[in-house]
Amino acid sequence: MYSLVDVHKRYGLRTVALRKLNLDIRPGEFFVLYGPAGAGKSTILNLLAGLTRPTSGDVRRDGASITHLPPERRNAAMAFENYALYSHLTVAENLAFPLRAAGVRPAEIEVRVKSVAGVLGIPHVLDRRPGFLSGGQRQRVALGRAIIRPADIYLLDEPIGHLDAKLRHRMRAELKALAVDMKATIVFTTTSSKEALALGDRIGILNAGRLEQAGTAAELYDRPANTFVASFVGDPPMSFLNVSVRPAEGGPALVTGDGQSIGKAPSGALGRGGLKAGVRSTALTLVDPGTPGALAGQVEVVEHLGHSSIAVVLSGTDHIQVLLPADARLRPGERVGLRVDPTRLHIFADETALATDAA
Amino acid sequence: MQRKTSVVVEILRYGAIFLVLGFFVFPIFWMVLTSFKPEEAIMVSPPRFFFTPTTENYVHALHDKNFLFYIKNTLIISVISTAIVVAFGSLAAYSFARYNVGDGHILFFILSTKMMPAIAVILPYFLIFRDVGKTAVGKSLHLGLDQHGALIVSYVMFNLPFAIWLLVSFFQDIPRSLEHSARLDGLSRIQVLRRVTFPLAAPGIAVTAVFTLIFCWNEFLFAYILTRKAASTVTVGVESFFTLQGILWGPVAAAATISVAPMLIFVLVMQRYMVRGLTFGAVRG
Amino acid sequence: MRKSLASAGLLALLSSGGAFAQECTDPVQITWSTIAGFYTDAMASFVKSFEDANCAKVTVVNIDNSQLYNKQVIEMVGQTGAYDVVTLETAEKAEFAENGFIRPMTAFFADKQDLLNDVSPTLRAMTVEYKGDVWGLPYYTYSAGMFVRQDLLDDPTEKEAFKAKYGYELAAPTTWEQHRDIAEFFTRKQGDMLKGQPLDKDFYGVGLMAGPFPEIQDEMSAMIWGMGSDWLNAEGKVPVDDVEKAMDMYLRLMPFAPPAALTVTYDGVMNQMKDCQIAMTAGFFLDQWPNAVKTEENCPGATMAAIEAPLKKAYVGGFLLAVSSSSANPEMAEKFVAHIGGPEIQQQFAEMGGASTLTSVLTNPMFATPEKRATNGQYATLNQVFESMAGFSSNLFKTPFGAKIYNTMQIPLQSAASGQISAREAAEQLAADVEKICGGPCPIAN
Amino acid sequence: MARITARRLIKRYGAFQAVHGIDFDVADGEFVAILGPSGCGKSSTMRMIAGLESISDGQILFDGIPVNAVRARDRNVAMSFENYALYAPITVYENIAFPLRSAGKDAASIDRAVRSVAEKMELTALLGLKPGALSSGQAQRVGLARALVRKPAVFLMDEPISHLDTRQRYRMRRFIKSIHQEFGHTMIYVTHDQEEALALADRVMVMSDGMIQQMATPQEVYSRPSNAFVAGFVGEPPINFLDYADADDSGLTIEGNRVALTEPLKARVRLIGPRGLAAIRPHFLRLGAESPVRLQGRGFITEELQDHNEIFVDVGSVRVAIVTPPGLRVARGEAVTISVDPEHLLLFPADVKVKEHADEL
Amino acid sequence: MPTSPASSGFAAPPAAGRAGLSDRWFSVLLITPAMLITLIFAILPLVQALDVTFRMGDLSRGRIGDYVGLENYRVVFADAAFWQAGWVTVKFTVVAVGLQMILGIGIAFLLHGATFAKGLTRSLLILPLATSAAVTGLFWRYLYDTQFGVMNWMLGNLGLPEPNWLGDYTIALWSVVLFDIWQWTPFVALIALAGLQALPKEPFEAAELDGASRWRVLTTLTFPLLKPVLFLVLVLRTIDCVRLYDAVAVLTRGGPGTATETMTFYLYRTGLKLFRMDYASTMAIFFLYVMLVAAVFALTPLLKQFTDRAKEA
Repeated sequence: MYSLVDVHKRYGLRTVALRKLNLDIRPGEFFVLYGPAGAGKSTILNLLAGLTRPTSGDVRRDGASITHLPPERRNAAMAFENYALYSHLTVAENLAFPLRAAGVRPAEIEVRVKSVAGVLGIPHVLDRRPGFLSGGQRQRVALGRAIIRPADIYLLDEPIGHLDAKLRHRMRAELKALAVDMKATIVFTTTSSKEALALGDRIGILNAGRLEQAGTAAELYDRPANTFVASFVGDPPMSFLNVSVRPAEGGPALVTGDGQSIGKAPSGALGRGGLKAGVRSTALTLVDPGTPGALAGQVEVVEHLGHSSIAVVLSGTDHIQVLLPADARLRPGERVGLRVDPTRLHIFADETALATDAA
Repeated sequence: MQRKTSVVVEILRYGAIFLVLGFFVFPIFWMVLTSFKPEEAIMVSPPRFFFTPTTENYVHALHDKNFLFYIKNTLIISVISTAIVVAFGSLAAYSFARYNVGDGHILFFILSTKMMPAIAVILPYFLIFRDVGKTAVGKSLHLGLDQHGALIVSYVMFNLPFAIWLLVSFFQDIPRSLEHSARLDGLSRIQVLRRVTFPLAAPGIAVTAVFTLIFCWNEFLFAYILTRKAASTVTVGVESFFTLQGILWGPVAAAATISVAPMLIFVLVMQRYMVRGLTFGAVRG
Repeated sequence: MRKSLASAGLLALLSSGGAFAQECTDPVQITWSTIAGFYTDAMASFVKSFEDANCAKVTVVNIDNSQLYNKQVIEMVGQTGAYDVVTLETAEKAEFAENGFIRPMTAFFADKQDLLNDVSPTLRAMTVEYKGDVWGLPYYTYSAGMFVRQDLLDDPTEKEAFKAKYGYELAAPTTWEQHRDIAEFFTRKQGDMLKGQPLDKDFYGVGLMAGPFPEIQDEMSAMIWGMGSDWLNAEGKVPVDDVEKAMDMYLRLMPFAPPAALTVTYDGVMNQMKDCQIAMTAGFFLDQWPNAVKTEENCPGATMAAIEAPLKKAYVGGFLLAVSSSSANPEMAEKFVAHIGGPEIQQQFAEMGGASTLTSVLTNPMFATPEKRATNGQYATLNQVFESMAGFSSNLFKTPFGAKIYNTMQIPLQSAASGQISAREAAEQLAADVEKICGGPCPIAN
Repeated sequence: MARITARRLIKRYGAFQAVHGIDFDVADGEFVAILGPSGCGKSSTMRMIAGLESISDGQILFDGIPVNAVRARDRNVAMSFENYALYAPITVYENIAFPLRSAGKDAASIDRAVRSVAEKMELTALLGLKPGALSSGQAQRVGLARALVRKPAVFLMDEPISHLDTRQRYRMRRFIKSIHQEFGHTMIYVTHDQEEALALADRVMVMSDGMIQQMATPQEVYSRPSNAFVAGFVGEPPINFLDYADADDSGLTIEGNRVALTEPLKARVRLIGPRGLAAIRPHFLRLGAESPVRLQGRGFITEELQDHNEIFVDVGSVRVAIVTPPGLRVARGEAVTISVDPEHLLLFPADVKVKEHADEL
Repeated sequence: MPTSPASSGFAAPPAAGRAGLSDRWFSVLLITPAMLITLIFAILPLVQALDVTFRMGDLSRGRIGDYVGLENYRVVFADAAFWQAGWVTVKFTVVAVGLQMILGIGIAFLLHGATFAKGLTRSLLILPLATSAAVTGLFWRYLYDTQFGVMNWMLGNLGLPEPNWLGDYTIALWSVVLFDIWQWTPFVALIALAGLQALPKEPFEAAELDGASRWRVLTTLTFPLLKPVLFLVLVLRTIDCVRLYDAVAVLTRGGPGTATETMTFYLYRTGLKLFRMDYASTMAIFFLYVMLVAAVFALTPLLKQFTDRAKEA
């Protein structure tokens, strides 16, 4: 078990990379760090690897501090986002580097390099130098170099982010299977919601050096702690309606800016204004305009995504994204009605989630 | 970019390049030409372009003046100085580049020694080496006057700032993640330096070596003050061609050609590195 | 020329080296710092014979003439003992003696008066003696006379034209005024006639050493001494008016010298001579004769002559061999001085074309033969110079600041020569500079 | 605004031919996305339209007038670049004002134009900054603002949002779409991301190896791909390819499973021959044997993406992806049957290059 | 089915042990050799030189004498030749560096646009850099010779005036400048060329599409983007020019008169000809002081570049 305890990390005088961060990574789990660029994901990997030290706070392993343990003694393997390939060595030599450093026998090195190259689909480039590889190939070499030796923890910094869609999709599955087989502890960073949800046993959502929420995919998806998490998990992202709580028949109701009611308000929220109601595109159904109980709006943009479409509907002053079947024939400017699944509403005050009765 | 450059512009461009090259190459061409001129074809007006070439100047320089002796000294001193400069400079530059040791202040101090006029310290140097040369350490390291060690130390001192200056940029151009990766693979900092960083910085180190070698090879003042004969270098050796009969232009040209030739060949071989190195990593897109 | 000398050296080496070879397992090491160049190369064989005869090992360090002084001073001040035998210009002797850089050799020469007396007395007074002591032996003299193209002075057409213009006969100049007239007379443009032939390039009346080198003051010494004055008067001050006058005289020559005059020293003037560009020199080092005489090969019809400078005054001096105070082997060094400066070696040296310092050598009839004209043709003139200047001495050689003054003088003089400042300003600046160097009036030894 | 036509357009770099004589038309005000993997010739094509690259052969016409000889600056083309191509030494304000200053507009009208476009692109607060201080999303907006401010006849975009994260991409996509809806520029948008192309464009031009593979509306490209390359490149998750053999009117064999064919597929089989590629979109595959075309396989991995699951099943040597509703899982190595309606089978001639492409990128 | 690559049969990783050398000590260790050399051989002589500035120091009289307070400073500051040498140095530096920058940048642009024989041209341009001023400077003296020099021969053939390059006091300094230009313009040109080639292409394409004039592109893009590298060259060249010695020593020896006597040459003359180490040291210390003050301004931006990059995590 690796832990970051009250870790604060500053670069120079002003740049704060991590703020009082606490995080546990459990043995054998596939932990995904997910957040926008600059959120502090790579800093966490560097701290775990020992490549940088916290400004304050502690890095621990099984309870013992390893803050000052140099990287070469941590038995951590890492794949770097910018590949970090040795341009003066061939692919085979790059892959062999960690094994040579550990003094593995040449015969075994050869076997291992071939095996890893096979898994990653790069056996035909083993003799080339990194300068002659495509971006995708380099990334696979970088990944290969990280997984070629047994390590206590694997730190993978956006290891498949530069692959093309088809390969990324395939590698995602391979990686997951590999992780299951190896029972290895893996920390993986990404900026893609799909990757995070698909891969993570648990996911930590980072924003501006803070851990916004950590939990399983389902926890994050169904019970986002705040609007940041809500908007960041799920593809397409959640839409938000500005709502307030008004008294109505059968209890307080959530009412949008232009007076449309969208459902029951959570208890304890009575009288509060300035709330946000988050709704996923899959929780909305398109109905005829004027259907009672449905939000009225006007289609702004329709995007065709092949199997489905996304329509952006303007209701009052709120933009709402609706996932539609591919054959839905909507045009910009068309008036529509939206029925909201009240059980899948997320209510937030001051950016933080409120417990909803419905949920 | 689509630029329909007219033929006229291209002709003008190459005309200009030709003129530029003429200006920069001609003096060296003239020097080489002079080295093959018989004595009676040198100090004549108007200058002679056509003459029966002779090797007598080379014979004079190499045989009579034993110029190879100076070349040998210069080679020993320059190569060792360069090796030390590159070694010390790389270590220090790496420290500045990666650890920002001294937060710029130590770097400033080292760079500022480049401002020092050599003349100001040449006599103190003379006295230091006179005394050091008498000590046991000085004797074993040949640090005395008219010994190779004294010049080597001086050249190391005077070339370190520039070398560090160059190298810092080179090291900064190497992504940290490469070193990080190697350290995670179990290499210590020193092993990382040896097996990853220095090989990757090879072009930069090569450029630094080229410049240092050129500067050492061409240095005059220290060589002149700190040596007498045994450790004299080519720039001092050329002085033995200034005689009571005047400057022996032909042999001087031959000696100069001989002494410049290794540098020219070296520089031409390294020129691709040099151009890459000359950007100092200071231009960033 | 050079080849013949080299082979002559080789011969000397074989004969003398063979004769004196004896058992010598632990030779005494001495080092001689001297001027780089031709004659020191010729000295190699004499060094060898010395080594064999005395069980010594002599290292010769050749230093460019312009750097010799400071290089030697550094080693003397550092008391490194690196140089056992040093080579000094006339102006430097007083400084080295006064500061204890060199050892007096009075005692050494006590029983070798013959050798001392053989040194031309004029030279001896200026270069060897200081404050009653003997400081070494000169081994080479650069005492000055003048080179002229005798063929031009003798050409009837030119003689006629000259007389028509100046009202007196064209002949070797005996005053600086005449010198100026002749210089003016022979300054011609390309295409003009000289000796009835059209010139294929510009021709100049005189070659001057007005470049950034100390030799400009050697030329001017001839003028200022010719006036009966000196660079320093008895009070140790620069006689500003006299310097101005000499400078003026020099400036009046400048228009008749090639433009290169402002960049050259003696070798440049010799090159001009050999390239058939100039008719004569001003006060000029007679040791350059073997060089000057090559003009006769290069310029059809040319005949060279070495004569005394106008007013029979010109720079006199020689390179003094002296023994460093910090020498570890002073006895061997003294022997070496006596060896190189002695009659045997001087004779051999002269045979190779060196300008010897010994009267016995200079007056040796074997050098007056036509065969020896190319190498020793100036000896007669050199003797005349010594005779004419007998009893002369300059305060410049009697002050311990002589070397520094010598190394500074060129700057105001050359400034004036190049037209940057006037003759008066140059003289005044020189006076100020000298006063600064000496920290007041310069001490003059008697 | 302009209509753009390309006639037998060829681009050569030395001996290498990057674009092989393509023809296309972009209508006035149309939004066309050029989609393809890197090295397919899409950027060369766009740069020839811009005038940044010389045309080796063929013609480009704006409104019917050849522009081959017209300099880039005179084509009234605006472009936004993948790496933004902002002018680093000058402020955001000056960046946006740059084209107007170049055109010699007066200061007052420049100021008006810059402020209005900055307002629209939500850049007003950033006008005083230098490009180095901007985030990637901001920098891209500045690039767009600079292009927009000059009211160009043609608006070109080279991978403008490829460096942004999921949320920002959605936002910028809306932005670009709304710009097009508002101003109606003729827009050409180069991307390797099929989702962007489909979401934004009126028509998508799929390129590969310097040739146009298909140029059609997004729906058309998705549901009726003209060849295996297009089928493989368009769609998320990517389409599944399976080799089939022994095809005749009675059916065909996929990884040992004999499958009966519908009438339209029979026609296709007759055209292609006994061997070929069968392509099935993951969305159409189902776990279980409900549909007529059935395949036997073993589970590999299940990815739970919350709003749906993606299940990978190994069918013979081929790993097949299936999109299922949330909650369905298959264990590793579990034997499963998957099925699909024959109408969702796409048949193509076996095209080896299709697979290679995916590997090399 | 791929098997897990990281399976059995692997050498055990090093056990977690002592913490090892800290970054701080490691970084200090790395600079130690360079620092030792610099401290000993820069500081020691400088301290000696500084000491001499307060003493009477006529070396040819064989001694460094008594302390005289600030007397040497008084003498040096009252010395017209010192200020004259300073003025010559300033003139030389401003003109030489200025022209080298202009010509070098010009040549860089010339070559940048060239498509043919670029490598060869670049190689040839390096030649002057690889030669020493002490040797090639001598040859320039030969080239400059009014009689035997090839320069005036060519000018004469072209019917142009034939200057007395090194003999005319109004020209001599510019002749030295010309030599320095010959030797060092290629340095500027090569760096500027490398800088040009390293510039990103896209902003220039964008400017082309935006219809910017060449001049606007130069002033708003090219030069501002090249500024850091040009500034670096400027600093390097300025340092070298201010310390110019070899070229002067070989070509003119400060002459005619003092027309080309630069600060360092005057230092040389005072220190190694007159052996007034007191005056020479005083001048040198003053010179160094001025240089350091200038360096604070000149080097700070460059250093900031270094340290900023060093701080990037």
